[in-house]
Amino acid sequence: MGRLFDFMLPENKSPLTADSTDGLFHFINEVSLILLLGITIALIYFAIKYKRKSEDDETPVIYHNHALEITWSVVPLLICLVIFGWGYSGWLNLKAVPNDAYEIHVTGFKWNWAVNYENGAQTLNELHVPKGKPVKVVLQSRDVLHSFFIPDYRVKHDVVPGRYTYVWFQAEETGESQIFCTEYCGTSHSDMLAKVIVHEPEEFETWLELNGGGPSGTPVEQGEALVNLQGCQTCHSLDGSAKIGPSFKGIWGRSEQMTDGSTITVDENYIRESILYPGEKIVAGYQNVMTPYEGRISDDEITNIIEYLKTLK
Amino acid sequence: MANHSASQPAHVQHHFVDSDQQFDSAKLGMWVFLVNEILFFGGLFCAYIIFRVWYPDLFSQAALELNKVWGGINTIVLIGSSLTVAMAIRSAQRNEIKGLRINLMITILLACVFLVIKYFEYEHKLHLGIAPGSFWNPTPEVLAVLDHPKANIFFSIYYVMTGIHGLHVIVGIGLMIWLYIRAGKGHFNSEYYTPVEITGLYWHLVDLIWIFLFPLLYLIE
Amino acid sequence: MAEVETKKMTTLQVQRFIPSENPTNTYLTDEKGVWAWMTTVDHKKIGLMYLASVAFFFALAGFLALALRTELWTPAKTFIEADTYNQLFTLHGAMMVFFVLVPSIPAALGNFIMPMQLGAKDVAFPRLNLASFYIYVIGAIFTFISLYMNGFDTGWTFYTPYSSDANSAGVIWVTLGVFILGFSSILTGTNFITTIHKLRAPGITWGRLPLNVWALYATSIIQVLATPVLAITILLLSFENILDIGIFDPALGGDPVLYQHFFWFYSHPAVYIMIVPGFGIISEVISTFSKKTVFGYWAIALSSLAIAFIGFLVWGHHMFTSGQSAVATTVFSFLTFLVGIPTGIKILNWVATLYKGSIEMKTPMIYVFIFLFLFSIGGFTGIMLGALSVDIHLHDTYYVVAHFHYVMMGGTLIALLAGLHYWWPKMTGKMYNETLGKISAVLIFIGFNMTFLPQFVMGAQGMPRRYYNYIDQFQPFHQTSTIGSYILGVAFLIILYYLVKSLFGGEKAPSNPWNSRGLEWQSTSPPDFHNFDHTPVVINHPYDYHKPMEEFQLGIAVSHNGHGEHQDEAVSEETKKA
Amino acid sequence: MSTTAHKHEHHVASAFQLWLIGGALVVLTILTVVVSSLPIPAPLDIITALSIALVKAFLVAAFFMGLYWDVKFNSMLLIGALVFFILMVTVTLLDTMYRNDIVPSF
Repeated sequence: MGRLFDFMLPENKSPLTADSTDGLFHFINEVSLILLLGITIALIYFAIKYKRKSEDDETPVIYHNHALEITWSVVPLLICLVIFGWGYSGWLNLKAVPNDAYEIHVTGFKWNWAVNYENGAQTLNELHVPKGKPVKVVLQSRDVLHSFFIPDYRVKHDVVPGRYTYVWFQAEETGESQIFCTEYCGTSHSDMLAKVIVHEPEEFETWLELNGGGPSGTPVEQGEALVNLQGCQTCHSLDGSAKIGPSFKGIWGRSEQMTDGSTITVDENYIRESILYPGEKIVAGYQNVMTPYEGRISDDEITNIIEYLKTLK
Repeated sequence: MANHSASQPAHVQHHFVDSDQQFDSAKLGMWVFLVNEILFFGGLFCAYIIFRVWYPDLFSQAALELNKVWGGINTIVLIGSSLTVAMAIRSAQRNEIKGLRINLMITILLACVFLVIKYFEYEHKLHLGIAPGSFWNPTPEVLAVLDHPKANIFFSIYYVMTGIHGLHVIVGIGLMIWLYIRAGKGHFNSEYYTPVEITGLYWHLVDLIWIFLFPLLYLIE
Repeated sequence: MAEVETKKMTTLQVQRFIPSENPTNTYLTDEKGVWAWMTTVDHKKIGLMYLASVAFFFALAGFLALALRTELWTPAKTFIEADTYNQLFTLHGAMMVFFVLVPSIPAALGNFIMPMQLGAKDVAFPRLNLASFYIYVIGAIFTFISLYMNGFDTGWTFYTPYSSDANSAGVIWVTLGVFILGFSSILTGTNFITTIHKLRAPGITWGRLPLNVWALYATSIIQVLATPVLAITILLLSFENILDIGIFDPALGGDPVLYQHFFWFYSHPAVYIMIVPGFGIISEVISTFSKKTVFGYWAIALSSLAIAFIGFLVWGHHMFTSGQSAVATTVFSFLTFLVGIPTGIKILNWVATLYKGSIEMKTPMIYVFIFLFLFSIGGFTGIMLGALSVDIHLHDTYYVVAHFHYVMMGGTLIALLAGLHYWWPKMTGKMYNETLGKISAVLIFIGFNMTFLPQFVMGAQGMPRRYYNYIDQFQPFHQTSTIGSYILGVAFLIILYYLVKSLFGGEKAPSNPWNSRGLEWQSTSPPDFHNFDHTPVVINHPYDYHKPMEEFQLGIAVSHNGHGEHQDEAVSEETKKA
Repeated sequence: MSTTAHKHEHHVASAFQLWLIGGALVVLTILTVVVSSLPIPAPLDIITALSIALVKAFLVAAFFMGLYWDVKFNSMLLIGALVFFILMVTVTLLDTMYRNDIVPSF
């Protein structure tokens, strides 16, 4: 359309959710610009025109002017009411999910987004969606507040532990869009990024088929897939460098100094305990920040992870 | 330079015109402070109301754990202390310093009685494992009556509300002792008893808060 | 000093008092030595002690801001770690809000000027005033202890459950610090309300109250009503940390959104605690330097109260994306627009005041112009953020960061600078370098816009706030912003330089350098220990620039303790004379 | 308002009056405990308990705290505080009462 403030907004990739927002954004900006120019011009004009000539300048006594005052109270009020109504209707639209929306679950946790699809497919930090179809993203959090934000679609919602929240959108072109976490959640808040990947509908179906049904392969492969899905590398590096937590490289059989002074050799039971109840034993030099996995992971999955960790020499 | 006029009594500070202005200012200031106190407790009452609206069953069940007889006795103790404070102010106004001191002493004693009863209530509950938040670890007998997933939250609210109220009682006792000592030194008379008056206001507010805490926590079942 | 005989009178006779241009006995010479300053109950000295503390914390938090901006020069790590960055922005926010903005105008300038504008000798409770200063200091000490205890990285909002999680010794200390600090604010508010009610000089009716006093009155009301809720919220948060009471922690059955309600019930009105006193300063300065009656006295006075009241009912606009109910969201959005109206009215009234004035562009007036421009932008972008659908997109992005900097820095701090330059001669008895004053004002204007205008754009583009790393496309905006912040830093250093220099070698200030009609200017510069050596009597409106100066230099000689009893007679008699 | 024209006498409450108020408060306390044991249906029991508490609060504020004889502004402060408290509660309730959490469908 080419409006004055187009440069401020990212590309609109979900017109059904973004159009109303964009229209209002432009409207407020344009009205504000006119008013701001008016005020600024008046200020500068008065400053020049009524510059002090001498210390004895006489100034008129103007206490008020009802017509003027009523005008500048009522007109902004009316503009504000228009803005309120416009914003309200756009917001209702953001809340009203179309009935045929395709549902995807997203779980935020420090500092990743885990995505679950209806057929059991799972991804980490990648939200695959079909083009031209409304998508409802159901949000939940495993630890603290996060906020799920896709600028290209103008949607955002806080992700609240202990509750479900949602956003919806309908992407109209294939490609990628950025997902941000916008509620401060700790050390790597700014790395809690993800991508929406929009596929052609048929392509999406194929993708879903390929990834459905959970992980397969050898225990090591399954363990690796699980470590990737859970975003363990966000805090535990695979190359030996220290991040938020100790590195996985060479972890098996390693002797670790604990914060309470004791020394522990990493074995099956220590790994199991550290996954289920990470606060129990903390390696010296690190903080207790990991979310407990108790109730979120099965014994078989832990076994697979242990097998995988053994391979990280 | 402004100078003190000899006609003003010693207790009038230099920036006031006269005793009346000083008294009115002190009283107004105290009332403004009480507005603070009301909104301070208001936050707690707000939390109470919200959780109550969410979990009405919880509140009626949990109230059974609170002993309304002891709560009622404590209410009467506190009302009695409010009465003696009012009497203390009256004594000061009538220049009866002895009466002032006696009434203050009774107030202090009643406030102590309140705290002792409160202590035994807490003691009893903690013994049963009725503790706030994550310390919630009730005995089976308690669980038989009160089996609600949010019971710990009710007792968090209970302990915080009564605890902060208790803290106000302790502060009040301190103030009363201070007044008692000053009265003994002959600082107060019918012309000047501002500290007695405004401490009285504070004490009545502590009473007022309890007047609402008692039915809300103990009686609604 | 004026030579006056003290008489015993039943009806008061009013005399003219012309302040001495060479006062020998001022509040600065009255008590000397560090101990005398530390134990003083003089509202002027306490005001200056607040001013020094506020300046200290502003320098500290401003320095942190520069560190943050430097870190953001590159998308990844520039020179500090993520955890450090998170602690620094938290500290920057917490210090600027709790240690700078909240006490800046009321406790520093307000303490100094307000009793003088009322013709009072002091605030109603001088010892309480000193106590609130020390409570402020103790709160600050707690915050520094918290830094020693591993610090805190929760953001200044302390949102649960992040803030109530493990390893939070620093959070406990800082929340207790904020809790203590709250009492300083509460006591100042209590003191001011009582002072304004009870200590007005004869003739100062509510209709003749200077607009600065009206603004401080509205501010004090907000302080008294809102701060206790912050106190209880932050206390509950401390309990949450120490005792795990779980009211706000979903893991224990509580509700994190409830914390946000409690927090913003204070913290939104707190925005008005910060900005409304700034409005007062703008009204004073604009009428003095345009030598003209303020347009719409009552509109400005009452809109402060209206803002104070409606400001209590809009806190939920910080929570549009938090998961609060649709009903609440709708109501909050609607009320948010209502609070915009009185604010807009104020701006237009100030602009109208300039019309046909006699405008002198001295440094304070330049700051007023800067204020009007920047605060307007802050206001318009506030409307943008109040609009529901747009806020969903902009919430928690740099757009919000830019918005509140335009309001808090472009509004409150610029107003503070206007007031500081305006009253500097009165407070210190010295004139600052006008040229340097103008240069730094222009530098601030340039630096400020350069810092924060790009943030509007990148915020709308999607850049979230509180980000240590960012995606590459935002780098040009961040770099422009960083350069702007350096310009701001330089400008503040210049201000510091010439203000300090004026203390030691500055030209001596006349008692009323701006020819203001304000009561505070009818004293010597710097003022007497008791502000006036007489009891001022007021028969005119504080902005009656069409009346001769003689009518503003009236007073009665000291009778009993300073104030006349029969204000009505005094006024009517003088009116007859005039 | 800034200064009072006459030196006014502070009100001195009569001892009888104070005892009467104290007695009434004790009676109301006993009453509210007794009433709470009666089988009154759900909303009514809260209303009764709170009404009694309000009457007690009124007695304390008006007579013990002397608002009945005091300048009206002090009463205004008390009422103002309550108004803001009620606003705080009702507006917060607008959120907490009308949240409806969606339930995931798979």
